Amino acid sequence: MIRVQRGNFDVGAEMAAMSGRNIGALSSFVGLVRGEDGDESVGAMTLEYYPGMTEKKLAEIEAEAHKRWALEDSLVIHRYGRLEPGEQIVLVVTASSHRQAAIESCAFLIDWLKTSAPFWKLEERKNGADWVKARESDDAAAEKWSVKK
Amino acid sequence: MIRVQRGNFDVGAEMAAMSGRNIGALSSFVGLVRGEDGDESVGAMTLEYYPGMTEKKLAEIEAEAHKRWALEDSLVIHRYGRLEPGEQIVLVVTASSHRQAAIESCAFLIDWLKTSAPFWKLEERKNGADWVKARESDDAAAEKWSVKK
Amino acid sequence: MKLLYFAWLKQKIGTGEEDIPLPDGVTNVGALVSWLKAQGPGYGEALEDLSVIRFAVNQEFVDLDHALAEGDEVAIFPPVTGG
Amino acid sequence: MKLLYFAWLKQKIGTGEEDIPLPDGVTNVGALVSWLKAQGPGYGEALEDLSVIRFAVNQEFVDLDHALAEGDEVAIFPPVTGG
Repeated sequence: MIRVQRGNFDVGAEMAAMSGRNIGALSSFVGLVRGEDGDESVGAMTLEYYPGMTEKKLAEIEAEAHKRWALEDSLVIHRYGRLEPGEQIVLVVTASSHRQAAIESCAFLIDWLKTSAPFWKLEERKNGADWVKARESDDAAAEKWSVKK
Repeated sequence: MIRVQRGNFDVGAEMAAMSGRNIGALSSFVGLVRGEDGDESVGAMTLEYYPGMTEKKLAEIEAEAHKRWALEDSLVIHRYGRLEPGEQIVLVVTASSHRQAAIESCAFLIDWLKTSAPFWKLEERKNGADWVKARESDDAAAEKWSVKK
Repeated sequence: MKLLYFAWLKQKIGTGEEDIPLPDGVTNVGALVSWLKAQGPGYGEALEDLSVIRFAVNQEFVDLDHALAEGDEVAIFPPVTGG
Repeated sequence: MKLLYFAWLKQKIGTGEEDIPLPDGVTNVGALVSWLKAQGPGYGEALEDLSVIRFAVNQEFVDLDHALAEGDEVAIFPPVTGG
């Protein structure tokens, strides 16, 4: 399931709601707004998205994960809008009978989300707000899975 | 932190309790008792452990994870005793500034726990209860991290 | 057609969304960009460096030579940065 | 010394823990196993196939040639299966 939402999410409740006939392994990843980047302190960030296309692309990558791994269930929640340091941004949960499928598909989804999901980030720093540029190290993480961006 | 306990755990509460100066990534893994193994239905399992040595070995592998990755915090909870299908067995949570460290250390810890932690499993099946034998595919998963068993 | 702008493109152009008829002679995304650049200084500035701009038509990533039709939803944005 | 048995070894031997003085002439784990096998049919059956048995002394994995001393905690168990 895919959700793009303004509000926060409850990780424990979402993991408990995963359903499947024979779940032996649940992997999750939560991304949070950091308060520091290297030595520099950073403030809130604002996430902009493309309503319609963002959900569509998220659903496509979730379907791809189900094609690659034997998953019982999966969930992606991504927030948008202004988020303060410490706030939750994104949640991925994958459920499978076996741990490798759960672990690998969770890593696959979060690598894609962190690099290729249609979001744009405005970071507030000491000298003002700046739109974050796409990073090459993140591209490399996505390429490891051979996913078309 | 390491806990070997009889009772259940609350994944959401444990993840929320992770503390760190600059957590940007939280990875978790929950292992549950499966109700089926291939085509065969399985019943409860009983986990036996070695009080003292089990905690010591878990603490050693947690320390090894902190040596290999820049982690802000980590948690391993492992239950013992008789557990029914659907019940939670084990929880790993890792917290880091960056997602690769959180994801990789979580996979490292769970691969080790599932193969090399001092636990013994008694599985209840149709024809009685049997002690589970160590599996070679699990050994391969641990070897990938080059950890001495 | 519907035009959508995101992130700093939206800020420079001054709007996130506009509806226009498909301009005469505009047959693909590249031609639309050339046409837009002449619509005002904000457009010119926003669309100056195409190496940092990506396009989607009807919610699929496309290149500059992608053909356009009346009724298309065209989105113009920086490379996505993920969440 | 304290002896601990786990899993099916505990079931076959019939106890999970016993305290015994270090037997005369027993200087290492292998010698202890030979001595234990003579203590009754449960021990003999449990310790028959050493390829499926592991040892820990004072909570560290050891081999059969590991030296023993009075006061050691010796644990005998099947290969661990993890959680």
